[in-house]
Amino acid sequence: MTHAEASAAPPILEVRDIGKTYGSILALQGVSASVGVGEVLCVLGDNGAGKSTFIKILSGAHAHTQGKLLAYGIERIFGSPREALDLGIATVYQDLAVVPLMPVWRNFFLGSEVTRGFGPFSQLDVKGMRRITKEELAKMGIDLRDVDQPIGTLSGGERQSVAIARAVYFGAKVVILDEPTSALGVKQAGVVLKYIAQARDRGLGVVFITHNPHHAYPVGDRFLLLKRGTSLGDFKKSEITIEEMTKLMAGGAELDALAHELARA
Amino acid sequence: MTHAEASAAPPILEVRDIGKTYGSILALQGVSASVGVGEVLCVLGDNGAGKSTFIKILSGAHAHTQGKLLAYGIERIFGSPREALDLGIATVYQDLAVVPLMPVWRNFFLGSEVTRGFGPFSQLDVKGMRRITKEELAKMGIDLRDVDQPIGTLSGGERQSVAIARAVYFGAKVVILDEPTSALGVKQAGVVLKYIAQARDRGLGVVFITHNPHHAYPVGDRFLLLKRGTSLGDFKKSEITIEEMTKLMAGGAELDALAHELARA
Amino acid sequence: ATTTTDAAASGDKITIAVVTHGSPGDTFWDVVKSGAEQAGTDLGVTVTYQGDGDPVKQSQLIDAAIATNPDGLIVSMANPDGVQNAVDKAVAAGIPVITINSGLDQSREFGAQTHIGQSEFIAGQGAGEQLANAGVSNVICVIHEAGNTGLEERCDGAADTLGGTVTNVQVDVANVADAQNTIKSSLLADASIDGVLTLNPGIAVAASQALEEAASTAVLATFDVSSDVTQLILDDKILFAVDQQPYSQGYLPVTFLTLQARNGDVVGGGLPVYSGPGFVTKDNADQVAKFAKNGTR
Amino acid sequence: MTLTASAVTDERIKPAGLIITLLRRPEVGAAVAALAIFIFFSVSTQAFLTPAGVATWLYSASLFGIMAVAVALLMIGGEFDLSAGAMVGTTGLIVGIVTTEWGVNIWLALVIALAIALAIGAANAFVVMKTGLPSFIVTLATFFILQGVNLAVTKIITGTVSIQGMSAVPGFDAVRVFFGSSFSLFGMDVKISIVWWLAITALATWILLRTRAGNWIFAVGGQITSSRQVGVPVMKVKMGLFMTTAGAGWLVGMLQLFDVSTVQATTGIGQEFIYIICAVVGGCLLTGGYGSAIGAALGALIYGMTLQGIVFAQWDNNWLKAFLGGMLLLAVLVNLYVRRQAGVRS
Amino acid sequence: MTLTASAVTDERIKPAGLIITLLRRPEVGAAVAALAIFIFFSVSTQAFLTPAGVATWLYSASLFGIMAVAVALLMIGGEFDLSAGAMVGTTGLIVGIVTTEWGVNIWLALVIALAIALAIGAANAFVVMKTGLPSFIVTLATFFILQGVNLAVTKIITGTVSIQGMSAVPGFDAVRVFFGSSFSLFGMDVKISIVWWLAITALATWILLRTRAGNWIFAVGGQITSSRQVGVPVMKVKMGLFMTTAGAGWLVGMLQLFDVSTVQATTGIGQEFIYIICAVVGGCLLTGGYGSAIGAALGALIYGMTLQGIVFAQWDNNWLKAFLGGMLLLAVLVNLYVRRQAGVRS
Ligand SMILES: Nc1ncnc2c1ncn2[C@@H]1O[C@H](COP(=O)(O)OP(=O)(O)OP(=O)(O)O)[C@@H](O)[C@H]1O
Ligand SMILES: Nc1ncnc2c1ncn2[C@@H]1O[C@H](COP(=O)(O)OP(=O)(O)OP(=O)(O)O)[C@@H](O)[C@H]1O
Ligand SMILES: [Mg+2]
Ligand SMILES: [Mg+2]
Repeated sequence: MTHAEASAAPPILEVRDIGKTYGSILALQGVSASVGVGEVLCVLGDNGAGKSTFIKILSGAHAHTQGKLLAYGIERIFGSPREALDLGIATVYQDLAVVPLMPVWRNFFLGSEVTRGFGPFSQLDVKGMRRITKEELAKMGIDLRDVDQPIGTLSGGERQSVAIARAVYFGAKVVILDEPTSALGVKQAGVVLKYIAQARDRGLGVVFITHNPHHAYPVGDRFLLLKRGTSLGDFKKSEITIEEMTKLMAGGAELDALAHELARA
Repeated sequence: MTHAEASAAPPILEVRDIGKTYGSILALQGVSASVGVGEVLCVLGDNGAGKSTFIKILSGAHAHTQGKLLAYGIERIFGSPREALDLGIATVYQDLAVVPLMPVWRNFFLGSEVTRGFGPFSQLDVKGMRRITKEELAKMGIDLRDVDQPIGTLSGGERQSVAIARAVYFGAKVVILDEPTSALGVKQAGVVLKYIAQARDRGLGVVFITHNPHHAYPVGDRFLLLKRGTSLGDFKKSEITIEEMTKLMAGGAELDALAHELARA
Repeated sequence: ATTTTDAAASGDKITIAVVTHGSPGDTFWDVVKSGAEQAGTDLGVTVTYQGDGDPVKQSQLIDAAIATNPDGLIVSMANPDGVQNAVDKAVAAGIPVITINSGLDQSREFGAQTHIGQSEFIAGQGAGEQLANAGVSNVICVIHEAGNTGLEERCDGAADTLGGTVTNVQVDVANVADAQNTIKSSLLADASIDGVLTLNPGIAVAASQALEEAASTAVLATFDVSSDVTQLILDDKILFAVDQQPYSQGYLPVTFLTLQARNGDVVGGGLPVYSGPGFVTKDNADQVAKFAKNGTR
Repeated sequence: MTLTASAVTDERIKPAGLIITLLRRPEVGAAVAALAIFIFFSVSTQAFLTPAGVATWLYSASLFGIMAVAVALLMIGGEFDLSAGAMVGTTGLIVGIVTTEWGVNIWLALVIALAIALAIGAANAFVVMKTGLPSFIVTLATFFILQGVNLAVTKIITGTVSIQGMSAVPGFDAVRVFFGSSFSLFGMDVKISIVWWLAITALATWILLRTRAGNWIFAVGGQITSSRQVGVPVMKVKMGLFMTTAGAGWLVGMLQLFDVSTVQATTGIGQEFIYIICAVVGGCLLTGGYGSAIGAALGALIYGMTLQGIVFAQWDNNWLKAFLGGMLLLAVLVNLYVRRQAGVRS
Repeated sequence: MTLTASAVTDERIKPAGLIITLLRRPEVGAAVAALAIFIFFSVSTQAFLTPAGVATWLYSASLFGIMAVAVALLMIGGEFDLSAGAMVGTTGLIVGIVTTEWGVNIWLALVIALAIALAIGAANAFVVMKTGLPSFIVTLATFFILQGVNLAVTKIITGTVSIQGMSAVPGFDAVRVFFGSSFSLFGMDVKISIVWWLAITALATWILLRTRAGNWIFAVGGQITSSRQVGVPVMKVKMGLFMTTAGAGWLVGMLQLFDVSTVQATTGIGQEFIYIICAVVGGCLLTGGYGSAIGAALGALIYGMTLQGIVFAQWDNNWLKAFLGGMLLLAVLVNLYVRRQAGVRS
């Protein structure tokens, strides 16, 4: 489980013994992990295990309160998500980070607007941004009525798709995805998995959180297991099978019993 | 697909040709379905197909703009969720319907508080409500630190669990669940499925929305398939297999291709 | 710059516009308004009344009045610079202007026919003298609207003639009960205070209670009258009330301008008409009381 | 392992002492700020801590405090009432006019004024709920309307802009026992309004924390859609809150009227913001869903102490507002600091 | 099937005409309300539609409008500035005092006043962002402080509460060309401030709808956490907004000063709410994230027309506020009705 075996180049992102407290609440303690070039790190764990907290540290949304965070081998404390974004880290947050009253296309490009013209006269390339938004969503199997609809009026899954499409479109070095498929239909979820595989193949690092072992196992290279805010270990794919992983995630035998219970009494 | 075969007693909830528009947006059109005693109706469909809209009509959160809604055979237009609640219809909304700043236990009992004492002197049974909240969540496999934590500070899955536990605890006749398992871990999702089966066995009607055919198929009795706001049909379990259902939900062949794509290039 | 207009030709449809710097609800300006309106009723002319303490807004109100082309304009000039343009415009449009209350010094210069009333400063000086006569030397002057020019001038005038110290105290006329607290606090904070000068009858009533609660023997005087104030004067709770006779500041200019419109009379001969100050003391409080009750004093 | 035990021994919580737990209440920051201002003026002025001095600032605080508590409930419930200040004037004027001008029985006059106040409160609630317009703008309109009506109607009926001769009305002294009297305590001349203030704060606190209505108030202010979805009678709650504020306006109107025995047409105008300030200084969120009645009462205490303290300190009066502003900023900063220390991030 | 075509032919959208689409802009309700009020006063009064009349209400509206547009931007960005009104007085007083009392060059005085205004705006932003306190309360404190400072400093330096002799200052007439002049158009005496108002409204609209900064303003007002998460420089945006409001305060201060050539210590106090009212009547949400500059300008137009229209109509001035309140309520109701018809539910 040491990282010595990794190549000489440092991983894109690495955390050592990282932790975070919210007031008196210890949400995360002593977690170490890393994600390198062309690698998919899956973060697994029960509800409330600290996965989103972990991701918020990586993406600069929350500063960590213990341990170290290294980007390209250099220690950093992100003061804001902007700093992480500038390092090429794009994130899909569990709460999606959208502005409900704004049109879909404005949300898509928010913070990375495309402009035309120079200096004080530069103005938004509205047409171009509308078109790209529509196209990128269509690629995910979402056929929007109108990219000018406020994003708050989209369905849960449509909203999630916008957030994912945005991160994938702007992701430069690392893409971090917090339960990206939770509200998605079977088809859309499949597209997201495909995206993850593509990003990996293009040499991006991916951090992927999910509750679905069937989603995690096919694309993951390393598996970080969290429980009650602490790490149960960081496994390579070769070190674990999908069955073991599912057991670790769910507490084993219970699952088997379930199938029987569900049948009509 | 007619309901003539149902027993003489009218279904608990029934909709006929129901529809809903938001301004100029047609979210749902001409959908008919019903849920009877001890029956689980699964609503399936793509993102943006209109599932949440359908549920909001059943639960009184939005009034329908076309068609008829019948409760116990009597036509109704719900003016508010209170009216639906009074008929014993408890709902888990996709956006969970919680008040972020309020403690967990207050959210759990919101609108159905337990009081002691008489008339103007009746006051909340704080201790009792705290205890029940803790217990009900523990039953779902969620071990909360503190039921006094504002619910907004819980993790996504913990929040969802509170909403489900609440609906199950108060559900009298029908329980409506809009993607209840989306943010849940493997164990917690299993518990929810068990709850659904139990509710069904106790004679409650259940309306269950999910994107996961493996969740839907084991517990469902009828399957309503929506696409782009219209109904593709209302199937009995005997009329459809899980494979057919998955295909209908996802667009068929694509899924098979996916497994290959996900493997390393 | 006295011009006789041919407004008389318009017969009985005479309109006279009054634009003051008093805000609605101000006790003093309310009586001016009553006076102007009563004159209008008595003389059968239309009187419109507007007021705003901000010179920009007052100018706008004057502009609006000019736009309705009245037969006469009555303006109070607390801040003469501020309304100069607007008054100039009226004069240029041939509308006869009379200034009231404040702005005596600029009245002629701006082309007004006459000035009626008396500046707040002079009234304040009168109050200061009376207080000095009563042997008072350390006075708090209660300003019930922060930064109000007229009120500040009253206090300045009193300070000018008192020969002792005058300290301004700010209260809020919208909360008379709390004004009472503040006056009481002032008395408690400085036991040497031997005089209280209020600038509003309601505040005067509150002040009399504050004196009582603080067990202070300070002398109380006020500007403007009300029936409660006259009662308190009779009860020896208030020494005197300065009465600038605001009613006549409203009534007289309307009368003058009506005469001018109907008869071409230009009254005043370019000299100001003084409307006060009168003092209401125990001697004459009785007579004043019934007028105060009608809202005409 | 019992459930309660588990809550205490959970390894995922840093042990926090009773003090920290206490410090998490929304009103504690305000309490510390109040204490600081109390000490400051006690030390720096002579008269502040004398019985007469204490009675003065307590009285001042009580008049703001009663309204601040009601406004705080309303704000927790997610609404504003900018007509609250003018309502004080309206109720006072109604009682004044109907008794002095029309000779109506004074007790009846009280009831009439209360009924009208409640009706206006209900009208506010009705318009806000039916149209979905922000209460800020609806009650602002009400405020303007009341302000105009107060002035114009008073003028029409009495010929002046204030009520005269109130103390000569039959029954005035009897009513005064409830609204304008005072009693001796520790050498202080305690006004009855202080008792009202304490009673209302206690009642409001109980309602907020221990009754179903209180739960609903937090809920409608925190997330109105969610509240509606779980069956909270939103309309009733808001209606109740607006009527409570209007009722408090009536009470303060009576307390002022029977204290100074006069009321002017401009009474209460501009006071509405002071109530909101007190509530916010006391820890209420402007966005609703969070706050406390005790906090609002403490906010009023801070305001009252500062207002009178500045007078006791005999600072140049022209600076009054500047001092007030500075104190206000200090109070909210202290509040914030205390709450940060307690690990609350609002 | 091209993508645009699909958007038009989607079977899940009811066909909506161009008119309905237009009607969805936030400012349309305000435009209809403005038109209604315009027609009402044009018909019911003589002077309203005369050139002199039009010039009066346009001027009145322009002074409110410039601030209302700036305040609207700030509100869309999720903040309030209650010190905006007092800032008008502060800047005017600064220029007045340093020129008349200390003989400073008038152009330099303008720059000094602007610099101080921007510094105060930046300070507001800094405190709001660093402490996380609501801007409502921070700028309220600033408002109080400015109010006190305006009064006390003016009093100390000039001995009175207003600036006199401004028009005798060298260079006054040159500056007046920019801030206090007027020109003839269609027989109206159009004040220069109307030109400023139109220019600022156009500029603000362009910024909001067509620039990156505008996108960010909507975003920080709509959901600050999300904006931060996607990398919007929240601090910079809010800083810019507060400084813009302060700068607009300076502009209006100058427009007033060079129009009437005097300024009082109380100038601007109480106006801050009028700006907010104009913005809300023009369709801005109090909660931020939604609104328009044109709407705010229309809100100011409604307010200016009403204020002067009431004068033209010669209604009793005691009722002024009541009429204003009624008109305000009517305007927002019309606004609401129009937007409901257009299928927008805000
Ligand atoms: N308030 C609203 N205003 C306008 N359009 C809306 C509104 N709510 C939903 N819609 C639209 O109606 C359609 C159906 O939405 P709905 O939320 O019912 O979908 P869903 O089937 O629940 O999707 P998901 O699986 O993603 O949750 C969506 O395309 C959405 O854009
Ligand atoms: N802002 C906060 N304040 C206090 N506690 C918090 C806050 N955010 C999270 N927590 C707590 O920290 C713990 C970890 O939360 P986190 O959101 O990281 O869980 P998660 O693993 O993402 O869970 P899920 O799978 O349900 O999304 C939870 O128990 C939660 O209650
Ligand atoms: Mg999470
Ligand atoms: Mg949905």
